[in-house]
Amino acid sequence: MSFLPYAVAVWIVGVGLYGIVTSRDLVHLVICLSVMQSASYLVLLSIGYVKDASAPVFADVPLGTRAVDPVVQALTLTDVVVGTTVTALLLALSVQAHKRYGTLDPRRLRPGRATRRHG
Amino acid sequence: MADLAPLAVAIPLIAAAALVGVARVVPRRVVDVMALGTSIACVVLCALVLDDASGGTIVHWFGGWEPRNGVAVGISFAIDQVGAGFALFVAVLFVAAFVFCWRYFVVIGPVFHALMLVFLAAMLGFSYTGDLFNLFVFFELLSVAAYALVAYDIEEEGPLQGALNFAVTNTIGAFLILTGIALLYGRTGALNMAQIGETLAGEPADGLVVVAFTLMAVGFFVKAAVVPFHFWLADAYSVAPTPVCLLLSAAMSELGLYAFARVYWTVFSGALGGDEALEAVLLGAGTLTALVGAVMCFGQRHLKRMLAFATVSHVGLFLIGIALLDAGGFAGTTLFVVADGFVKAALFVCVGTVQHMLGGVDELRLYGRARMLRITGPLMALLALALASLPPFGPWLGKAVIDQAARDAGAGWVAAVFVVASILTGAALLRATARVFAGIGPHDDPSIVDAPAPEEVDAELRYPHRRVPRTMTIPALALAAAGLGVGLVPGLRASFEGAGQPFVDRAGYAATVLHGQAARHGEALSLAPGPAEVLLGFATAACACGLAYLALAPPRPRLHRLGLATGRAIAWLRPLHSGYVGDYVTWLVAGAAVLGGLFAVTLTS
Amino acid sequence: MAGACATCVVLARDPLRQAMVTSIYGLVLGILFFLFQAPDVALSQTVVGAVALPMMILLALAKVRGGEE
Amino acid sequence: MSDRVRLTVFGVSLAGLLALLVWGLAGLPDFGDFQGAYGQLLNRVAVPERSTTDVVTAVNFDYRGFDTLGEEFILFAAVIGVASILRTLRGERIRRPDDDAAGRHVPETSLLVRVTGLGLVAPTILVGIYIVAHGHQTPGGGFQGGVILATALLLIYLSADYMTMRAVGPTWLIELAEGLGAAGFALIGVGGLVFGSAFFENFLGKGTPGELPSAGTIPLSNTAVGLAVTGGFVFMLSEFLQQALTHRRVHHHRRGGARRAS
Repeated sequence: MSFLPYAVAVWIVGVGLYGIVTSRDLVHLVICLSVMQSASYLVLLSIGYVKDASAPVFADVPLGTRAVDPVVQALTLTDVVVGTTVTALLLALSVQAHKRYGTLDPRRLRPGRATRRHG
Repeated sequence: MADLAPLAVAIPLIAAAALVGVARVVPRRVVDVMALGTSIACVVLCALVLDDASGGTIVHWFGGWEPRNGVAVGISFAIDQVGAGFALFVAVLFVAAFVFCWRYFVVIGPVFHALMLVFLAAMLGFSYTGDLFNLFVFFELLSVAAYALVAYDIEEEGPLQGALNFAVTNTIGAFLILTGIALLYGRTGALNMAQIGETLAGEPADGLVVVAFTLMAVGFFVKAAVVPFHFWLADAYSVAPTPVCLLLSAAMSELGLYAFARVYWTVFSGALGGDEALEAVLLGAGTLTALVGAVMCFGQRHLKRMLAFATVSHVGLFLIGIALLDAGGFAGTTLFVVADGFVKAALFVCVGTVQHMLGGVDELRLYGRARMLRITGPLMALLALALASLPPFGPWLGKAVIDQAARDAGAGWVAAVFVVASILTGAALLRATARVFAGIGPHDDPSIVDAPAPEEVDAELRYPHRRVPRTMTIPALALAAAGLGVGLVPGLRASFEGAGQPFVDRAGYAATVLHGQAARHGEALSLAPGPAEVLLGFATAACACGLAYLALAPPRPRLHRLGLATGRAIAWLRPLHSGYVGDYVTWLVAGAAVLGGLFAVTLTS
Repeated sequence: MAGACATCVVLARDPLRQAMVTSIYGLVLGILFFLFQAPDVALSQTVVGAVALPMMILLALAKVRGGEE
Repeated sequence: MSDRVRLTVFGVSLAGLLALLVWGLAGLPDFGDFQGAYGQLLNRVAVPERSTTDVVTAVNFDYRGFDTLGEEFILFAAVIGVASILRTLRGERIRRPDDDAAGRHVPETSLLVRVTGLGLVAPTILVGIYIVAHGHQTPGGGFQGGVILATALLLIYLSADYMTMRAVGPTWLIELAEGLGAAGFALIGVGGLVFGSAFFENFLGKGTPGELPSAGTIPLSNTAVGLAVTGGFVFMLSEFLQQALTHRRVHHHRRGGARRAS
């Protein structure tokens, strides 16, 4: 049980990278990138997990009970925001690239060779 | 006094937010003035912080959270001389960039200035921070601002595609860095660089430390564009608007290496130690980058792409300087980075002026049309010579110091790499300058293999200008003077050498950050370049002129075959820069695996 | 479970279907984070990953699909 | 290089990279028992010191507030990046979104959708505000609440149509909210410097844990971040919506007369 979350994270990294390299469609490529980002959330959170401990919110639970590590969650929160905003920026780029190149296949996006879509 | 540093980061951020808030109501000139004013304020702040840091590393704990019995609670800024110096260097570049884009853009919204200010703040924070995760946050902020700035000119095809490649590769790099940080946090339970360094210094380097080091090294190398990861740089830097190019090539790539050096010395030097095997691997990567960059640079006709590959080649040289893993080498590298950064920035300004006046950046197409630019031409020639390490100037001094440090560390052959890289890059630029400004040399050139630069039909550049606007020549001259002058001012070299020592000393850094006592440093080692270096400098510059002359000389049969030979030599390299992001990612993963393997073998044996 | 879901996201070639699968994947991740005793992160992942992101993907696709009339 | 070569190179190097990752991850203490001093210290110390019950928000906004400032400006930079990338191109004109464009027969949004949509708008806004305000007590906070508020505005689009959404959230208001929120958060940081001794010092009174007005500047930062995030996400979503609906590519010279069907 102890290595499963890390194994899953490593698998997701592999799948994400495979998706990026073989992707035919820019939007698909961006989504695979965000999938790979999510692997980093998994790694971060599984590092901070403490067995049978409560969440680090002490509204109802008395102070000092065993709690999961809060710093890791703060890092993951920041990482979620960063991952999402970069994905949004890349989506905007791909929409504009589609308008300019007429195609979303990264293979045919070559500098100086814009295929203007005719009619 | 230590409170100025966070202010230097916060002010541009607030200014950027304010700019966007009042975007609708404010005329363009006010936006320009505000942006320029903020960047000048930052220069002043950084200068104050620098002379405060020269006393010793300043530590500023955010939120007043002092470390409790050795455990760092809050985030800290740990500013030593090198960090503060770098921040000042970046701030000065920004002022030049803002002056340049005063007239460069005709129609422009406040968005550009806001992005530039965020970019400035990210770079300052990046060079100050002493906390690992904070380094990652600024790394990401730096990258997001850079993606948007590179893709600013959406009318053309290039910027969109360049920004996409840039964004995808750098996001993967950032992912690797974050995984490295997660590993370190898992092992040491700390995020502050000094504290991790302390806990790691004890036990020997096991699997986790090596892998964390590899991941972070690969992430920073992607940003700095070391060879297997450098493909995105040419696409991105050749299409970005000139004021952005100026910042990207003079500061952003160097920041990647600066971060690598800081992370290595503060976190890993305890555990990994400066053993020869690690040095060999880094030296190899640096040499490979320098040579590939230089060769590709010679085969370009698109001026900005040529400068982009010159940047790659010089990143290789910086990496060699750092790879010597000692204070002397590092002091030489900082001097070389600052001098070379100014020279490259000035070169980009010249190319920007040419683009602004003539609407194109293709060397063969611009043949002889730039004769009327009386100032930019000779200036560009002088800068190209300085790049080819003409003695009295800054870049030469930096190289000389690194050569000397390399000789002490027993890696004498490093000087040869420097010579070859400077010759090739210098010759390429001299050839381009001669052809564009003076119109000498044949119309076609066998050794140029790259595709012609797309003819830029651009809204801002359509109507011709009679004379070069002053706001373009001033930054060019100022940056050139700064770059060339760095070598001449004697006092400056001593201060750079003084800076090398504390940066490299991990124990002293940790003591200052965690426990607050000032660390004492040995005497600043003096690396005055001897007469041999001066000779070497002149020889390199002469060879560069020779090679440029060869490229421009009227095609005699023997010469022509030589040209064709070089053309073919470069030809096998060119298809690798295909522009398809799938290739780049494959190379990135391949490079990461190879580097990982090498580190694993060398560090644990 | 999360691993399997990630694989389907990558394998879904047609972007429209992929947007749907991403939304499910975001939800699965959100629930997984609850198991990890991380309510804050779970809430933000669910809200962002399952709602905002697919929304943007769909809009981007609408623009791209709409363009090819 | 050709596909075949690229795939094999990629396969081999991916295997190498993943092996490297596994080897690194193996070095970690195994899954359950994490004894990071930093985290445990915070768990014990945060509640009495910052009188907040949600330690994660305390870490996020106070102990490591500078990270959140960076994160906030990452969102800010991305939003204006999207705005600068998606601004109208030369060859395009913005026209009223004609949902029933020639090709697309959009059925009139049925009454049921319209009623439920409008019905849901009010509670979503309430939930959003609740989460932002109670960031330091219960899980959640500025960011999550902000996104929920952003989706509230989208509900308006679903139930009514694009133009009313535009009326409810005009661009300049959104931009102002975005700029204000981000600048506000940075100003709180600077305020910390002015009053307290260091940047992001928590200078307000702390109050008792559990009540609303407690934990000093954290609620303030929460609201600033909530404002910025709402502005940011609404702006981004409306940019994408604008792209999808109103931007029509007007092919003038290239298409030779056959103007796009309006």
